[in-house]
Parts: sequence; structure tokens; C-alpha cells
Amino acid sequence: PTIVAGPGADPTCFAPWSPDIKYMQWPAKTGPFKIALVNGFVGNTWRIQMVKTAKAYAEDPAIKDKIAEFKVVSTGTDAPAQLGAIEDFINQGYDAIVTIAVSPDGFDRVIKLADKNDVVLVPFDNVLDTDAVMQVNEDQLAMGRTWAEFVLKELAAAGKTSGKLLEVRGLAGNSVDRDRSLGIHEVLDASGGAWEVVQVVGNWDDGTAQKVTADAIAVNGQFDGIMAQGGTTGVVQALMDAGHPMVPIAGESENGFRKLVAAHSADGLKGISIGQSPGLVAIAMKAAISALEGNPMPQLISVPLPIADYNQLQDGANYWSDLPDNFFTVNEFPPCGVNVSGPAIMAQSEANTN
Amino acid sequence: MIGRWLAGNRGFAVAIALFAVLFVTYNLMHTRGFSTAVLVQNANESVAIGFVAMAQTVPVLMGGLDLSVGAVMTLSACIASVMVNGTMGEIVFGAFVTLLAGTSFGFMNGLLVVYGRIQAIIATLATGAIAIGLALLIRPEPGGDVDGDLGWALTNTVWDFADTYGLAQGGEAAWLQPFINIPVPLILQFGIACLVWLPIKRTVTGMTIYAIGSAEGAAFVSGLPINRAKILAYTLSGFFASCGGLYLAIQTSSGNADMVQAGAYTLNSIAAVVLGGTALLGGSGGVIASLVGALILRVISFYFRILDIDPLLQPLIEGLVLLAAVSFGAGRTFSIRNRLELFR
Amino acid sequence: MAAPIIALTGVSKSFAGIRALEGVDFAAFAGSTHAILGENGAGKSTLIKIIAGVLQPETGEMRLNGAPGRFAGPNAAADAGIICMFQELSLIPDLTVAQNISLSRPPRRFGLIDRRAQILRAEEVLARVRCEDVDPRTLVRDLSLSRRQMVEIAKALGRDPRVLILDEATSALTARDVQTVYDLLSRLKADGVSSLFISHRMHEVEELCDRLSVFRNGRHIETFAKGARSDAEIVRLMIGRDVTAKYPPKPAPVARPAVLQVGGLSWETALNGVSLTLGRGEILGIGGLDGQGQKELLLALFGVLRGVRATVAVNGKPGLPAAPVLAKARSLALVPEDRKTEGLMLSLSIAENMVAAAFDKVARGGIIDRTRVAALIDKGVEVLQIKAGSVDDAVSTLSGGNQQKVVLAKWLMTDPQIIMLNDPTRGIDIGTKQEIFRIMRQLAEEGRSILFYSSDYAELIGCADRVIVLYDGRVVRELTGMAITEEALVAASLNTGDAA
Amino acid sequence: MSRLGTLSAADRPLVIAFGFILVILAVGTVYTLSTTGTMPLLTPKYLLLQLQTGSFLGICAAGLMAVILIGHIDLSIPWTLTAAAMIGTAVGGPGAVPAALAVGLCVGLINGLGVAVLRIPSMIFTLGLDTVLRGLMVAQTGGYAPQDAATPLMLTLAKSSILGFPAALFVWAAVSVAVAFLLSRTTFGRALYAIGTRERAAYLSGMRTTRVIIGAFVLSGLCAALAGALLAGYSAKAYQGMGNAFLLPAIAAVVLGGTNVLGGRGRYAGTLIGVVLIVLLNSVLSIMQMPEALRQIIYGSVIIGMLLIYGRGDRVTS
Ligand SMILES: Nc1ncnc2c1ncn2[C@@H]1O[C@H](COP(=O)(O)OP(=O)(O)OP(=O)(O)O)[C@@H](O)[C@H]1O
Ligand SMILES: Nc1ncnc2c1ncn2[C@@H]1O[C@H](COP(=O)(O)OP(=O)(O)OP(=O)(O)O)[C@@H](O)[C@H]1O
Ligand SMILES: [Mg+2]
Ligand SMILES: [Mg+2]
Repeated sequence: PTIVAGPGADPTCFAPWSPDIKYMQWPAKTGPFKIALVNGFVGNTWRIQMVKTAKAYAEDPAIKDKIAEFKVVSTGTDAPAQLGAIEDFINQGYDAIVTIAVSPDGFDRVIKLADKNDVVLVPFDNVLDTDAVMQVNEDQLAMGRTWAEFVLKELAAAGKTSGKLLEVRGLAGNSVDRDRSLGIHEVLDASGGAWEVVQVVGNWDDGTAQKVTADAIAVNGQFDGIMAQGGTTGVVQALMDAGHPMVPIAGESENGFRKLVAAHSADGLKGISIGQSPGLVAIAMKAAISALEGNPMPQLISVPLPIADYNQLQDGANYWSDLPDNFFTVNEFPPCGVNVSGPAIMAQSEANTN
Repeated sequence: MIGRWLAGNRGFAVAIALFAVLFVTYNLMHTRGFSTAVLVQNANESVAIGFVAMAQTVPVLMGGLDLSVGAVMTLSACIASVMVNGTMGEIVFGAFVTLLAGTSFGFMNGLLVVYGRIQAIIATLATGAIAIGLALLIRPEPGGDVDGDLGWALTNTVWDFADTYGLAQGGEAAWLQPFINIPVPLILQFGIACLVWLPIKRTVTGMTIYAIGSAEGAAFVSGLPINRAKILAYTLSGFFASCGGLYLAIQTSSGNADMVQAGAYTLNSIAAVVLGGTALLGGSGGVIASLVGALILRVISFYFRILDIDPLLQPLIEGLVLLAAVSFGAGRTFSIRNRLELFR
Repeated sequence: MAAPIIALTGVSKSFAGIRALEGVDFAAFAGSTHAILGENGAGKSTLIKIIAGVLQPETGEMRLNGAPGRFAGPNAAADAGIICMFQELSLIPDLTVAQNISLSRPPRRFGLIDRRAQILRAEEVLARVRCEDVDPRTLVRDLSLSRRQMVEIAKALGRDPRVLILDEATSALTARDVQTVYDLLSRLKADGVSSLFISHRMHEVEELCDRLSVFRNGRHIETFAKGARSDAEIVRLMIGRDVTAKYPPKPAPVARPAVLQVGGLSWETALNGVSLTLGRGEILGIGGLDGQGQKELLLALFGVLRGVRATVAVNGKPGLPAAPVLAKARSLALVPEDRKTEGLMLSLSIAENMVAAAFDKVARGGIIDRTRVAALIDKGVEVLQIKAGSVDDAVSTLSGGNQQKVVLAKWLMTDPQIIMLNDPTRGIDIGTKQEIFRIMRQLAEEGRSILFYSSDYAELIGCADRVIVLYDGRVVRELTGMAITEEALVAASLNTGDAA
Repeated sequence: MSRLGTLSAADRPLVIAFGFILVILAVGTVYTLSTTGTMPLLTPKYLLLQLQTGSFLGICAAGLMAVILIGHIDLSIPWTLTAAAMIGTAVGGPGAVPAALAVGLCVGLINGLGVAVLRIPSMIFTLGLDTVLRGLMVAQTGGYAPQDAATPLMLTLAKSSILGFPAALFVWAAVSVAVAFLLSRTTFGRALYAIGTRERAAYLSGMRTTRVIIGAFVLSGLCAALAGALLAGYSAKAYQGMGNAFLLPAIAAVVLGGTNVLGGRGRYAGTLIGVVLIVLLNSVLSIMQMPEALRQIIYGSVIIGMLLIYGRGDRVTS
């Protein structure tokens, strides 16, 4: 691609990450296009929902005609396999490849090959530490900041400006975990309050998060507020199991968490839920097509954080009390015309059978 | 001659045949089948798992197991991601340190098994955790800046290699022409396998590795160097694993202390060993056979990219194919006429 | 006499509290063939393992050619010219014959093993033991036990021994091979090589050796020149008491109701239509050269082999058992060929092994009745007079003979009607052998029937009421009563002339 | 003790492991004393919580021990546990727990058949089946939205408390008594040891080796499934990957308890202590906010260190 001046196409959807982001442009091609999704591993609900969203979005009337072929592979956590799959799709003459990178580094070779062949490579969710490709993500640092700000605000409302906080972190070594935690601590440090933060590692997984939270409560007694990167339903479970009083909590967008907040916010479970949406895949696909059509695109596309706090929760709109806990509630991005509701497609066949 | 070889290497022969069929079919179905680009891509993808499979094979031949191979590969990759950059001299030194580190780790495994008298399975399970811990210390977050030219040169064809470093008139030398389309990763992989393993196999210590897997007590009373062979086996395992790690770091120009990936590599290495026809009980088989086993494992996943298979059914199909492949040899179980032969 | 080539003084060795050797003085001289005799567990193998550097003695000293020395490992001993053939063979099944023959000192080229030279060398030493029929490139795994023993001998020869130690090296050999070994040993002796020879076969010892040392209970009892003592005296030294008749008397032939009828039993190429009838209370011997299908016959009857064709009736009920567990249910028992890997679970206790086959008898609904187990074990120990410190010790701590008794005890606890014995006295000393023969006869008198394969003709002659001789998987001869003679057995085994 | 019970007179690992549990608690307590000035680790509340969460691992380890005793391994535990929980909750209602157990039973049967009849090394067959189960669960979740809420029975088993003790602890205790009895007092249990020592001799002794091997894998599958049902109750739901954290700790627990990884030797009491050790070690490392890197290193070093201590004992006696 060539580096061009902004602004890019459809800025409400493809919002540049920051004002100083550069723009990229590929030679325009005529569709329909061959597009591939190279996923990492699939053993959790978020990824399954993401794959289903991608498949559903590829059938969306808005873009269906622009796609000649849409192929999805999942390679596991294996970096060479993922790089190999991307290279294979380049060799097969695909026009665009969207991917969730298994590692923020190591894509130099495929980036080079993609450029040589004018293939649009779009990492999203787990993005790369490079500005050589167009990427789509939510701002993890901002997510961390918003979480911390919310908790501090709720505590301040209750008259607390110091105290003990629990931070449940994600997978060690992952950049998302790092950025979210940095955001949280940035705000805490700036607040000037005497905050004692107990960190535990929950691996973004309900079971682990629940176990480590239970341990933390058993050892440290009470916390004044909680910030959990993921597995939030498990964190609240542990809270309730331990008979811990309900405190302000910031967490992910799991349906189960939102259900719990909706049910217990009056008791003090004042929660904020911000999600990394599986719907990101749709925006990445849309961005890829836009780039293939020759539009200038921001190198780093920021998808707005889907935020819902306890005042905004509404059954059937941003959470579903009749659906299982494991779904990620936020999937739609109206400004982008992405209207595939994840929980809805996930629930489809069951709704049919019931 | 060939008949005798087939009789003695039945598993290996089956593996080669299976691989050939799978690979040729894949190329036939691929839009750019039988091209250099596809071969280079396939080769790159297979190097790390190939080395790890080789690493697993040596202890297995001895009736042991090394559950730390994936972790040692990861540790080596992390070391390489720090060390392999700068001037040519620094790069070579970095690569040397990487290989030395992995090899030493294997040596330590060997010492633990021989002098610590801990069962290999559990000793290497534990040292694997230690290796991952060290990797995380070296590289708390993924990244690194391995020399980019080196990465490009080693992950392409011989021509690209010569071109990158301006050797053999930038790859245009006449004598080089027959070789220019060979992928460098293939040369590295098979080159190291043959240059290291084949000679070792023909030393007394190397042969002792087989002898231990076959009958340890007999090997000891025959005066074979048991301890030395065991230590050598784990050391070689560490060496091959660190070759995998070094290549991985060069290929991805970075290191990533990914525990899940390390675990997956270890388990896949065992699968590759079995697919290659090496007996998990030891005594027979070989490193090259496991390389073929690893290639089979890889080729299976290639098919998902050219066939239209529901993405959410892919993991299931992958599992079923793996089960089917390892059950392949089981037919023989039913043709065994003396049931005592089932209990080796 | 010159200084002994090997001299041990005050050597002791124990295993997990068991004294295997105690204050042993022993000397062997150049150019002599020296027999080491003793009961099972007397410490013979331990002694030679110490000489060969496999085990380290706890006390005592060893002198080689007069100079004090001790071997750090088998290789050090081999370097000094002391080559040992161990009781439990030291071949590597997954390596070829050629690789095995030059195992620890292979011929090299450019520092690497020279495969071609290895094969040539193997061919040469195999020729020396008249085993030209063995291809050096076959895997040892694929050889029969007797061939393996010959390869083992070839391997020892190939290492240019100055002292050659044979620990029951001939126990599984065929008559022809035994002769080859005899010839070899006398040639080596002529070349000044001295040999240490352990065997439980008295006639071998008498034929080969010029000096004899007797061990008992880990102690060196006496060393003397051949002819200095009579057989009876030697046996008395070995077992510490007088030995009377070697075999219990046979009853007069009577008509017996058949408990086992086998017709036209065939399997693969090994068995080609064996027919036999086993009477109640009868000891039926199976003879023939090694590898003529005797083992397969027993395995087939025990339900181990697949694809057996035969008409079989056990106690009148037709049908061949399809698995050992079913054979057991039909009152069959099998004492298998190799007690260490087939008969016993070596690291489990004696008690555990003794009830291994009879668990279902002492369990109700799968739950074990401990008092009945204890009673059963006590009875087994008593009946077979197993010499053990405690039945809770691992069975591996027993000597070979006592181990074999445990295998026998294991099966007697199932109260079997038909007992099949596959060479049960291999590597077992005279005293224990006698006990086993006595037990066999006693079982027969109780009305049990015994199918008994032995590689030793004398045992068949001494024990069996009737003998069938197998050749190429077929019964070629049946001998009864007084007709069971060595000549008849040998002739039938070679399937010469007047076969039945 | 009867003659059979003293099969593995190796009390050493038990004593050493128990001693190490005390060391872990002491280290953790020193830490909390120095940071917060309290000793929460020694409170019954904390210890019971550990035992409650440890019961899932404990139940997995109980089944795995049977498989290790015959000299095999069951690598399919993670997704057996997950599949049982997911299918159990999807079935829902009173059929949930039986459905979960049925999953374990099927997995165990397939593993057993693969290992005992097809004679494929368990290391590879169970790994393959684990992959298949993962694929099935991905397909199931992708196919529709299966119900994933734990049933009341699961919740009761995992979370309620009886006489002040967590119910999960009673379930674990029941499984333990059953497995200990099975191992020491039944023909099945003794056959496990015999097969683990030498399968060929066990077979020639007329033991039903095929059935016993299948039985061991079924036991492992059932235990993993039960743990899955309990874990679903504890988390109030089933989810993808819930079993991932159980395989390696279960192996470590069994081995630290003195069971020979190659089979034939081991006592159930050891496994019990091994589980407690692993659970406490993890918990204390987490409380100490040990970074993952050091945690892994400590984890590995502890296993090696303890086995070295066990091993030194061998050397002295031999
Ligand atoms: N009967 C036996 N069966 C198997 N292994 C045994 C037996 N007896 C001893 N060993 C083991 O064999 C090892 C000795 O091997 P050996 O002396 O050949 O070592 P090595 O490799 O030559 O050592 P180095 O390289 O230092 O010379 C010891 O670990 C010993 O415990
Ligand atoms: N590795 C060992 N562990 C424990 N005990 C042993 C070991 N090796 C030998 N023994 C014991 O030492 C004693 C002497 O055994 P040794 O093998 O030397 O006897 P042997 O005279 O060769 O008997 P056999 O004629 O049966 O071969 C026996 O009681 C035996 O059980
Ligand atoms: Mg040595
Ligand atoms: Mg002996």
C-alpha cells in the first residue's frame, strides 16, 4: 500500500485511532473478492462467536455481493501454522486476509509477501506491534482507564478515596493484559488516593478467576472495589460464595456478568461492563473490502468501546436474561452497519428447537 | 535388500507413503500446486515442529520421553529473540548461545534422569515448567528484533539466500542454478538431521541409545556406556529442540514465551514420533522417520485451507484424522497370531 | 601351580538384606576349565558378576594375575580379557546379530562404526560356532532362544577372551549345539584360555571341567579336581544332605479315562496336526528337538494363540479355550517358559504372586476375602516348601528355583485338573528339581494330569508315564513305559528310520 | 495391614509430602504476617476453601491414578471434564449429572478399547480423543446455544455445606473411599497392580487384562466427568476449556504421592496428600502474587526436589 493523506473512507465506522495516524491506500480492484479469516485457537466461546459472526456477516446483504469466496481456518496457538496459513492464502490468490494474531510480533515475512502481492492483511483483536498493516481494535488502554475511573467514581460517591482493590488480570505475557492493566494503574496512580491493589491472575477464564478471587478474599478479607479483565462472572460468583459484600466492579461483557449486575446492582454490585466484541471481525472484513476498493484507510482503526454500566442495562437489548452466561453481549456496531447480533446467531438453532 | 529394509522399517515406509499421498494430493488440489512458493511455505511451516519431533525421538528410542521439548524450544526462541541481531559476528554468536542454552538444558535433563534417578516423564515435565519460567523471565512479553535479513534469507529459496547476502553472484552463478528453487528451511532441517544424527547413530554411544530402549540390563552387562548414552540422548533432545526454537525466532523475528504453544508442541511431537513409526517403548525407529511424521501432521492441516469445511467442524475433523492416523497401524494387532507378542 | 589368574579373598555381597555371598575365597587358574556348582541361589551368578565387573563386592579383595584389582564396569573386565555370558542373556533384541556380536567394541572407520566390517566379523565368529545358518543382518528379536544362546556364545568368542565365563549358557541348547560348545571349549582350553562354567547338568560338568567348586548358601564349600569326588558326594556338598533316588517311582501303567483329547491341532506353520490324549492322573511328556512346536502346543491349549484349528475336548466338554482366563475356568494351568517375564510379576510380593491366578477363588463379588487369601498363601508355602523370609518380600529376592516354585504354587491354588509345564526345571538345581519331580508325581497321584515339556531327555525318561515326540509340529512317535529310552527319544527327535 | 496391603511399603513419599505441606503453609503464613500481619492461611475457612476447590483436582487424580498404576496415562482428562460438564448442563434437569457421567463412561470405554484392544499407546490415543472431544464441544457450541447453567443438584454438590463442611469435600471423600477400597480390596484393584508390573504375566495368570485396562480408563473417565459436573456447579455453569487446568496438576499430584509413573506401585493415600500439596502450593504462590515466571520455576523445582528426596531413600536401602 501507499501512504496517503487522510481523511479515509467512512470515518464514522473506520475511526482513526488517533489524529496523527497515517492512512494507507491499495490499488483499487474490482470485486467480488476472495477473503480468508485466519483464526488462532477456537477453544472458547468468544472465538466461536467470532467465527459465527464472520460467517453470518459474509452473508449480510450489504457485502454478500462483494465476496466471491470466504474461507475460515483456525490454526491453534501455533505461530508457524498461522503464518503458514496466511502465506498459503496469499499463494492461493486471496485478496484479503483478516486474522487474530497469535503473537504481536513475527509477521514481517507475511506482511512483506502480502505487500508484494497487493493482498490486504487485517489483524484485529490481538493486533501487531507494527504500523505496516491496517489493523482494527478497541483501545485496551482506554478500557483499563474507563474501568478504573468508574470504580473510583463509585467509591467516591460512597465517600471512599482510599482502600483495597482487587485486580484480576488476564493471560500473563499477553499485550492486551498488559495494556488493560497499564490503563488501570495509570488512573489509580493519577487519582492520588492510597489504593492498595491486590493482583491475581485469572487468565480471562471464569474458573480460574473464580478460584483466585475466592483465595484472595479468604486471605485478604474485604475489598472495596474490583477490576476484572475477564472471567468476570466467576469473580462475582466467588464474591457471592464468600458472602463478600457487594462492591463496585468493572468487568468484561459476558452475558452472565451483566445478568448478575442487573440483578444485584441495588444491593451494591454497581458494575460497568466493557467488552472486546467478537463483532470486531465484521469491521475488519468491512475494512478489508473498503481497502480493496481503493479507499484510503486509517492504518489503525479504533472501534468504540461498547460500554454499559448498571444504569444502562436493559434485558433483551444489551444483555439477555434467558440466554446462557457465556455469550459476549456486544456484537453490533450500528455506525458501521454491522448489525449481526452475536447472541442471536448463537442462539438461533436452539430457539428453533425450543 | 529393499525387502529387508521394508521389513525392518515398516512404520517408516508406511509413513513415507502416507506423506507422499497426502502431499501430492494437496498440491494437485492447490491453485498453485507444485510451485516453489507453495513448497517454501510448506517447508517454513514444518521446521519448528520437525525439529521438536526429532528432539522427542532420541529419548523415545531409549524408552524414555521428554516432555520438555516444547518448553526448551520456547526458551531457545526467547533467548534467540534477544541475542540474534547486530553484526554478522554477533548474529552467529547469538545463534551459538541459543543452541548452547538449549543443549545445556537437555544435558541437565540427562543428569537428572541418570544421577537423580527420576523417571524421565516426570523429570522433564518439571524441567519443562522451569524452562517456561525462564523464557518468561527473558521475554515477559512477546517481541524482539531478530535480524530481518537473516529471517528473509532463511525462510526462502536458495536463490533468495544468495541474493540477500550477495553470494554466488547474487544467486546467478551457473553452478547454483540447479539448486536455486530449493527452500532453505528444507536444507537446514534435513541437513542438520543427517549431519548430526546419522554419524551419532554410528557411534557406540549412539547405538547404546537403541540398545537401552531394547534391553537396558543386557546393554549394561554388555559393557555399553549406559549413563553416557542417556545423557547424550537428552542432550541431543535439547539440541534439536533449540534448533527448532532458533528457527522459530528467526522465522518470526521475535520470541514469545507462550506456555500453551509449548505444550501443544510437546504433544504434537509425540504424535509425530508415533506417526513416523518409532515405537514409544523404544528400541526401533529413527529421527528422520519422526521428521516425516511431523510433515504428515502438518500436511493434514493444509487441507483445511483448500477444502470448504465448516470452520467449527475443523477441530473435530483434525482430531478424528489424528486418531485415525495413529490407529492405522492397529490393524496389525489383529493379525498377530500369538497374543504374547502383544505384550512387548 | 602358577599364580591364579583370578583370586578372590573374603568377598561378600548382599542385596536388600539378603546375603548372596559371604566371605568367599575363590581362585581360577590359566588354562583350566573350572565348574562352579551349587543350588539355586547359592550365589554362583553373583560371584561371576563380581568377577565380570557387573557388581561391586562389599568386602574382600580381588587379585588378577597376582595384582590387586577390581573392575569398575563390564568393559574394564572385558579389557582384561574376562568375558562373560550371563544367565539372562545380554543380547539386544532390536539390534542385528552383527551389531550384537561386536557390541561394545565395533570395528570403526573414520571414527564411525563400519557396518560392512561388522558383518564380516559376525560371519566369521558365527562360523566358528557352526551357526552359518544365522544371517548377521537379522534382528536378534527374530531368533529362537537356542539360536540366541549360540549368538551369545559367538559374541563372547568374538571378544578374544582370556577367561571365558559361561553362566548356564547351554540351558536352552539343542544336543548338536551343545556338542559344538564342547568342542569349542576344548579348543579354547588348548589355546590357554581358562573357562568358568556354571551348569546344573552334571554330565556336562563331568565332560568338560577339570576343577570343580561347590557353593552353598553364599559360601564357598570346597574346590577339588575332577574325579576327586563321586557324584553323590558332590550333590551332598551342594545341598548339604544325602540324595537318594533322583526321580520318584512311576506307577504301573493302567488304563486312564481321558481328560484332554486333542485332534488335528494346527497353527500357522508351527503346528501341523497334533493329536494327543491325556489321561487322568497321567504325566505325559513332550519330547523332541527344541523348536518343533512344543511351546506353541502348550500355548495353543491355553488359549494364547489365535487362529488355532483343532478338535479339543477338556473333561469331555468340547472346544478349545479362547483365552487363558477361560482355560483357567476349565481347570487348566500353564507354567510358562520364562518365569521372569511370563510366570511372575517380579517386583510384586511373593504373596501377591501366589494368589495372582486364584483371586476369583478367594473373592466374592470382586471383593477379596483377606482371611482366605492368608490361608491360601500359608498352604502354598507349606506344600511347596518355599524358602522365603517373608511372603511380603518381592518375589525377585528369591533364587530361581524358589521363584519357579512360586509359579507352581500360583497355579496349584486354582486347583487345576490339567497342568501344563513348559520346561519347568530350566536353570534349576538338583535339589529343587527333585522337589519339583516329587510334587509332579504327587499331583498326578491326586488325580491331576500333567503335560510336561522338557528339553532334558533324562527328565522325560525319569518322570513321564508316556512321551510323545514332536517333529515339525507333528507327533512322530509315542513311547510308553519301558520304551522311553534315550536312544528311542533321540531317534524319534531326529525323525529317523522307524518313526511311528 | 494384610499381606496384600503392604504391597508398597513406601510410606516415605507420604511423610515427605506431608512435611512439605507444612512448609508451604509456614512460608505462606510468614508472608501474610509480614505483609498484613494476619495468619489467614491457618484458619479453617481458608483450608476448607482449598479443600473445596481441591476436590475437583482430587477426584480427577483418583481416577488418573488407576490408569497410571497400569502403566498408562490419560491425557483426555481436560476435555472429558469439559465435555461432561457441557453436555450435562445442556441436558439439564435431573438427567444432568447422569448425562455427565455417561460422557465420562463413553470416553473411558473408547480410551480403554483403543489402548487394550487396538494396543495403541495411551499417550497418543488419549491425546487424540482429547482433541476429538474438543472438536465436538466447539461444534456443539457453534451449532446452537446449549444451555450451560448448572442444575440444582450440581450446585448442591459443589457449593452447599453440610455440618460446616463443603459438600464437595464429602463427594471427594466418597470417591476416595471407593477408590482406595477398589485398589486394595478387590480383584480389579489387585489386577491393576499386576498389569502395571508385568502385563504378560498377568495375562498368563488368567487375569482379564483387557477388561481391567478398560475398567481403569472408565474409572478415570467417570472421575473426570464427576469433577466436571462438580466444577460446573461451583462455577454455576459449564464453559469451554474448563478442564484445561487439571491434567498436569493431576499427574503431578499422583506422582508426588509416590505412585510410580511406569505403573505397578503406589498408594491412594499418597495421591490424596499429593493433591493437597499441589493445591496449597498453587494457592500460596497466588497469594504471594508470584509472577508467572517464578511460579513456573518454583513449581518445577518443587517436583524435582521432592522426587530427588524420595529417590535418595532408594539409594540408601539398596
Ligand atoms: N543390571 C543393570 N541393568 C541396567 N543398568 C544397570 C545395571 N547395573 C547397573 N546399572 C546402571 O548402569 C549405569 C552404569 O553405566 P556405565 O558404567 O556404562 O556408565 P558410563 O556411561 O560408561 O559412564 P561414563 O561415561 O562415566 O564412563 C549406572 O547408572 C548403573 O546404576
Ligand atoms: N538383584 C538382586 N536383588 C536381590 N536379590 C538378589 C539379586 N540378585 C541375586 N539376589 C539373591 O542373591 C542370592 C544369590 O543369587 P544368585 O543369582 O547368585 O544365585 P545362583 O547361584 O546364580 O542361582 P541360580 O542357579 O538360580 O542362577 C539369591 O538369594 C538371590 O535371590
Ligand atoms: Mg563407563
Ligand atoms: Mg545364576
